[in-house]
Amino acid sequence: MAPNANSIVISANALDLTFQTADAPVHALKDVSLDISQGDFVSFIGPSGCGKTTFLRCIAGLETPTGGTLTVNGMTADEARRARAYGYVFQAAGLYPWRTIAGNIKLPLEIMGYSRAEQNDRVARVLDLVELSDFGAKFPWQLSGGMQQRASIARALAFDADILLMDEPFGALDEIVRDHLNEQLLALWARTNKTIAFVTHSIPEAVYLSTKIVVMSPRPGRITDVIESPLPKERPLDIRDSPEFIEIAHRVREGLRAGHEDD
Amino acid sequence: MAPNANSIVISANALDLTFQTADAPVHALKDVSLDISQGDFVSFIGPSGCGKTTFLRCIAGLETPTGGTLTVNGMTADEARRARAYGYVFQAAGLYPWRTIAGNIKLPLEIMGYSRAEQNDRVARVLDLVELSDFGAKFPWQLSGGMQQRASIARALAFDADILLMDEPFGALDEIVRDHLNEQLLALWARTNKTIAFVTHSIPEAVYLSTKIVVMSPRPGRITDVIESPLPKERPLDIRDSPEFIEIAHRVREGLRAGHEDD
Amino acid sequence: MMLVALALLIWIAMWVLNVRLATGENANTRTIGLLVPAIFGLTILVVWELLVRGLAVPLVILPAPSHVLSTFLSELPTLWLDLQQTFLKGALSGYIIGCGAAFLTAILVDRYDFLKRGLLPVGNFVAALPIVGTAPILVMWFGFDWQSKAAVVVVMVFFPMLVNTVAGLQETTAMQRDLMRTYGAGYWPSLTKLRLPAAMPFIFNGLKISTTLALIGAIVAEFFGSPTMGMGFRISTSVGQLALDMVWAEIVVAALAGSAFYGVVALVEKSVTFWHPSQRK
Amino acid sequence: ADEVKLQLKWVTQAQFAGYYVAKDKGFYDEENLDVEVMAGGPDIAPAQVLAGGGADVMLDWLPSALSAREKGLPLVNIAQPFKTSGLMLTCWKDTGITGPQDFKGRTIGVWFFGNEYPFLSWMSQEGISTDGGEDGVTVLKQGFNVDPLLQRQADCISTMTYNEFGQVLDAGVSEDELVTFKYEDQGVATQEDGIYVLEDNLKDPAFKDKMVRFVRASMKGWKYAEENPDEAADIVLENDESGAQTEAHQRRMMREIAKLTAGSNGALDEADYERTVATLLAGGSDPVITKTPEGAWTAEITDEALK
Amino acid sequence: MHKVVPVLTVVAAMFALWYAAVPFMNVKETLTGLERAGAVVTPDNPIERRDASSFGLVFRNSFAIPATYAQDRPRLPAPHQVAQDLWETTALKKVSSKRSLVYHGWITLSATLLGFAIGTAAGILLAVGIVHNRAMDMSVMPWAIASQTIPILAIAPMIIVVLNSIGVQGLIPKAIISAYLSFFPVVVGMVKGLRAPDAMQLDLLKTYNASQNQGFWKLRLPASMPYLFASLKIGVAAALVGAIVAELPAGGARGLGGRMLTGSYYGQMVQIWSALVFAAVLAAALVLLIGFAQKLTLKRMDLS
Ligand SMILES: Nc1ncnc2c1ncn2[C@@H]1O[C@H](COP(=O)(O)OP(=O)(O)OP(=O)(O)O)[C@@H](O)[C@H]1O
Ligand SMILES: Nc1ncnc2c1ncn2[C@@H]1O[C@H](COP(=O)(O)OP(=O)(O)OP(=O)(O)O)[C@@H](O)[C@H]1O
Ligand SMILES: Cc1ncc(C[n+]2csc(CCO)c2C)c(N)n1
Ligand SMILES: [Mg+2]
Ligand SMILES: [Mg+2]
Repeated sequence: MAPNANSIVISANALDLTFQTADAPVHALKDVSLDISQGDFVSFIGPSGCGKTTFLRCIAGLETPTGGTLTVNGMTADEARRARAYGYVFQAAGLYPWRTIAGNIKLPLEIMGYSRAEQNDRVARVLDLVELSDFGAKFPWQLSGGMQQRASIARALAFDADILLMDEPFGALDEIVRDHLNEQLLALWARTNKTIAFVTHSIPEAVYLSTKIVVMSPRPGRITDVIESPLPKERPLDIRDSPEFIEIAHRVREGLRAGHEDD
Repeated sequence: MAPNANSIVISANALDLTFQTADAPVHALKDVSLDISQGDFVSFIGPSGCGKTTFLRCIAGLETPTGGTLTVNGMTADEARRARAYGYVFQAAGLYPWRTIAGNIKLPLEIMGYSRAEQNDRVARVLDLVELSDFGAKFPWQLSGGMQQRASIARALAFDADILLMDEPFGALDEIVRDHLNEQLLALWARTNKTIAFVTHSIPEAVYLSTKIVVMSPRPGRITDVIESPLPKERPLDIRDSPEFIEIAHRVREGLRAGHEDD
Repeated sequence: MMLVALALLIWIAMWVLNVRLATGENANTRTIGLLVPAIFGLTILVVWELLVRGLAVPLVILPAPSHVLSTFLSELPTLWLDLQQTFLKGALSGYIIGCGAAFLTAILVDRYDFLKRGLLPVGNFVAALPIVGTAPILVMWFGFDWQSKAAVVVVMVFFPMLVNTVAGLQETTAMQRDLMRTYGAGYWPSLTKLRLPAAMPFIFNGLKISTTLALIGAIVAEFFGSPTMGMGFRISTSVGQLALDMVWAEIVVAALAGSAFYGVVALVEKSVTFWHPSQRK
Repeated sequence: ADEVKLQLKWVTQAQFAGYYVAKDKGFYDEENLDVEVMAGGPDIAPAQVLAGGGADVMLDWLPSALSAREKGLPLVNIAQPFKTSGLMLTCWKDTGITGPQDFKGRTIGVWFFGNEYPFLSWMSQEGISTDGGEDGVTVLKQGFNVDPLLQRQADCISTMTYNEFGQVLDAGVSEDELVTFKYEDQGVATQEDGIYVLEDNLKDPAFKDKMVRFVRASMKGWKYAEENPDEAADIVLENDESGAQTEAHQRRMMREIAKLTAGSNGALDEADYERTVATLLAGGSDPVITKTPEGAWTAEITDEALK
Repeated sequence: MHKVVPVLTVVAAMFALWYAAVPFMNVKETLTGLERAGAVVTPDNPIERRDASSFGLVFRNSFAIPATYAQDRPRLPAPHQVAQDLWETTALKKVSSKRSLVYHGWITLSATLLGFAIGTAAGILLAVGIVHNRAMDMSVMPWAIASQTIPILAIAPMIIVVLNSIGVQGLIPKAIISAYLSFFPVVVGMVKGLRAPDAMQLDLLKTYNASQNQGFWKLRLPASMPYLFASLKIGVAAALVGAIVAELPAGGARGLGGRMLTGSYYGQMVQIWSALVFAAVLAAALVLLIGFAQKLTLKRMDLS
């Protein structure tokens, strides 16, 4: 499956998801339609509880929609999951405490049957990428929250998946580290031409990173706006002071505010 | 102790704190000197692990400095704690799961021996303040993360302490809700003339809220910059687009970056 | 009466000393951690000795610790023989079989939800069968030698171990499991790489509980029939012979062996579950 | 009335009928005694209860009492209502055992808890080791019942004529399938179920007087029980708190017990006593007692009681 | 349904296994009995049969299978034999009769309840002491563990004798032994529970300058409730075992322990089994009851 530009990788059509709970059912996603092309960097933004995580989990085949259709790489989401089509970075680092950092990154490689040598190779490479080379032998609790989060990103990058699903990966980090990792992520994306779906609460982050910003709104969770970014692929940090940037950020903020008004 | 403007409420002088741990000791605070006056709104900002929480805990008398002097309301921090001089909002909501929201807010009032009627009165008032009036009878797990955080703020406001110590109270909230709570906090502060020490990771938040921004830097934790804000006390949300605001934010960012360079 | 008063005095003095040690500055060191319980134990022994002497308690009711000690030392070969019979043959083999079987069953039970919902309630019921009733039955089935003791131990440790292991295997968080699913990991990889490691603290909880159960079970089962050796045999016959010093010497052996067994398992636990917050400190 | 607490050696059964009858028939009342009969059990050592002050009088077998005396608990036999021993070994005939010489290499069930002394001294008399192996017997600590024999886990087990032997027969075994060795016949019988008190107490005339009345009334109870076995068994049944005893079993037990008490008026037969002491002393490498006991029995009480 | 079907299936499977095992367990005695009655069995020699495997015997003497289910002294009674005995000793006997299991169950239960109450109270007090006093924590805990390695059956008679000698008899000694077994799980659970509040919850109270008392009632105690109830469930089962153990030394005394003892004394296997089943039912009922109390308490606590 050679990635050719503009081929559609993820396609959601009138997706619906209702959680059955003890009391009232929760309508988490309603009529969500969205196409994501090869090489896209799509950010999802919206108030707490609007269904961002739920949508990402649907794509990952971790949640089964109750209506609509969803294809990933032309397969159902579940088939794509079994075909190991994506790497997933959770909202919290979720490292296994009984494994070292290197061991945690090795985990998917072991499961996917990489050779021992290849495993070590890749671990070294991604550790370097997230600047944790000195910490491979440490255990998760010996690292600060930010370092743990970086390790979990490394874990998702260690194997070759064309799709990267990231759920607020930088939520727990301070602004400087966050800026730094944003830059790194952009560089990686440019280099590998991966397709990235990225959930965030931060408007500047969404605008800075994405080719496409999806604004969502709760109760029931739905897409209220999809903003295509005119920003160039090459993005220095100070692009954030440019009028285009501020303009897009403004539009996102307005979209968000509209969603909040509903309450 | 009638609060008169500009009287110094919290005064730290060459504060030092070293944690003794199993392996190497951690030098969490080094030579920290800072005066906070009555009615100040002081923000602490700095990379993860630079000692913000530790400093706040020293003020609260929850941690004992290993060097230097610290007075709160003219007493030692511990005496101030016993005199119930402050309300403290922790980094996580930390509500007691076996108490309702109202019950949680009542907790300090019970301990401090307020009358039953007074308790109910105050609970109603602060619930209203954080817009949770309808949720008093609910249990913590029935509320979203943001609502829980507001409840914990209400708990700290329920009794009359002149000082409010807040450790990243809005960390888990999305931007819109956060903006809203920022406005509310400012209004409360203006109305009550409390002294507030506030930890945050967000530069705009720090600039928007504070009369004084303290930039810290790690290993060992120390103050690298103290920025007095020239912004007026009255602050609409769009003050954030003003040049003064952007100027201060820039200075804070530079200070932060300098701290990071050390690593 | 003098001795009784002295006992009281020593009790108070030792307690004050312990409070000093426990709240003093070196309270967290290993030495103090061992010293304090040791002093406490020693105090109990001294007070016991003084009370027995002071109140002239008949030997056949309660022997003095010094008396027990001298019997302990002079009867070491017998005690060692009994320990081998009861602990090494009966308790240990039953412990290994019982915990092993429970572990394997737990993995089955964990795999098939139907079994879990069916077996656990029934298991709880069976676990409530008092040993006093099961021991005579098992002695009848498995004979007088250590095999029946091992059987009693198996029955005693099986369900605590099963329940703990099953609980442990479910201890993973939703996110940890989801991570495995994102890798398309099948049953075995997620068992060996996620659920078993995560279950270890619980498994060791079961193993620790089972240590004391195993020893008690083996000893008690000997009351219901045994060859002419074993700790339970010695205890019950010595009571009949009014050799209370021997009874207490065996009890000391039981307490030592039981605590050592517990301690060894706790040590292994420490090295296996070093990552768990309760072990980190 | 004067209080007397009697500690039995075993659970309530016709083995102790005399005491229950004496209480039920008012013989103790007649002597102005208020007797509490306390049932025993597998792990209660009556001597311990006595030493602890929980009882005034107890029942025991002579070897066990002598051994306790040597351990420093001065027990004194004041009466011996059982003349004959009811202890025996019961073996399967088809094992080929015909006499003690065939015990070598066999597995034999023995009661411990103070009941093992007669067996041990018998074996040492026969020169048979009790540590197992080819030339010795393998001893099992026999539990509570006769199953080890029925299920052939043992070739022989200990039985009492009045109880376990009956249970073996009840299980459908006929007497000609069995070989039995009564200790009485083997010349190693010991005095069972004697009445014992603490030596110190006997120095108190009031206590002595109480004991005289107790023994007198108890013997009256025994003789009544011998003559009215069925009534005695029913009285025992009424006193059984476990509700596990059956009428048939207790009536048969009472008849067998009557044979053992028959020869006794309550006084200890000195010759019997000396013979027992001799066997116990001759216990080979591991004698039950090491020196001839002094003052382990007294005739004072029975002399007075039987006047 | 969701819950009942699997349980019933497992129970059914257990009974099937049980029934299937009966012939093998009982075949030897059954054959001996039949031989005495004149039947021809192979092999015809009890000693050979002793050394033969049960499987072979059952297959070679299949005619004897029905008889294995109707033994008077079975090695393994058939379920219906136990059920019948249970029925006779519960439903068909007056509850005040000494032959009624309900009567004996009540005797044991009363000691259990008293012992459980004592054990729980002692356990909670000890736990409170351990949590609030470092010296107690360090001194007592290792010995509490060691105390549980002492075989209770060995010291039960001594406790009874010692208490007897100071004039305490009847319910109390049993209750004390029962308490000895039940206090340990309560201590362990309660210490864990009272320490469950995390540093932040404790710090919160510190910021209010709450007293130790307030900290106990408003934080530690409520936080410990789930732990307490979990260990109460273990403790009550242990208390029942303790009460039964305590009935043994007293011999053929009343109570379920007495039933089991006299049952084995007279080879009445069926009687042991029905007492066992009755005890397990009692334990299950007690655990259920505590679960019920737990629900109530947690509900009540919510209203605080
Ligand atoms: N397993 C579940 N069962 C029931 N309701 C659920 C479940 N998971 C999510 N929900 C509900 O679905 C809605 C969407 O949740 P989701 O986690 O997707 O929100 P989100 O946009 O990721 O929010 P946040 O920004 O807080 O992470 C919420 O109302 C949530 O309460
Ligand atoms: N109890 C403790 N024992 C040992 N070290 C500690 C302890 N508490 C904090 N530290 C260390 O002290 C330093 C300062 O920690 P502190 O929690 O004050 O950081 P912070 O600025 O609040 O960070 P964050 O933004 O992540 O909350 C860190 O290096 C931390 O590891
Ligand atoms: C452990 C144990 N000890 C003794 C007996 C047998 N027994 C019952 S009564 C009695 C005579 C005592 O006066 C004897 C020896 C037993 N069945 N179990
Ligand atoms: Mg989410
Ligand atoms: Mg902090």
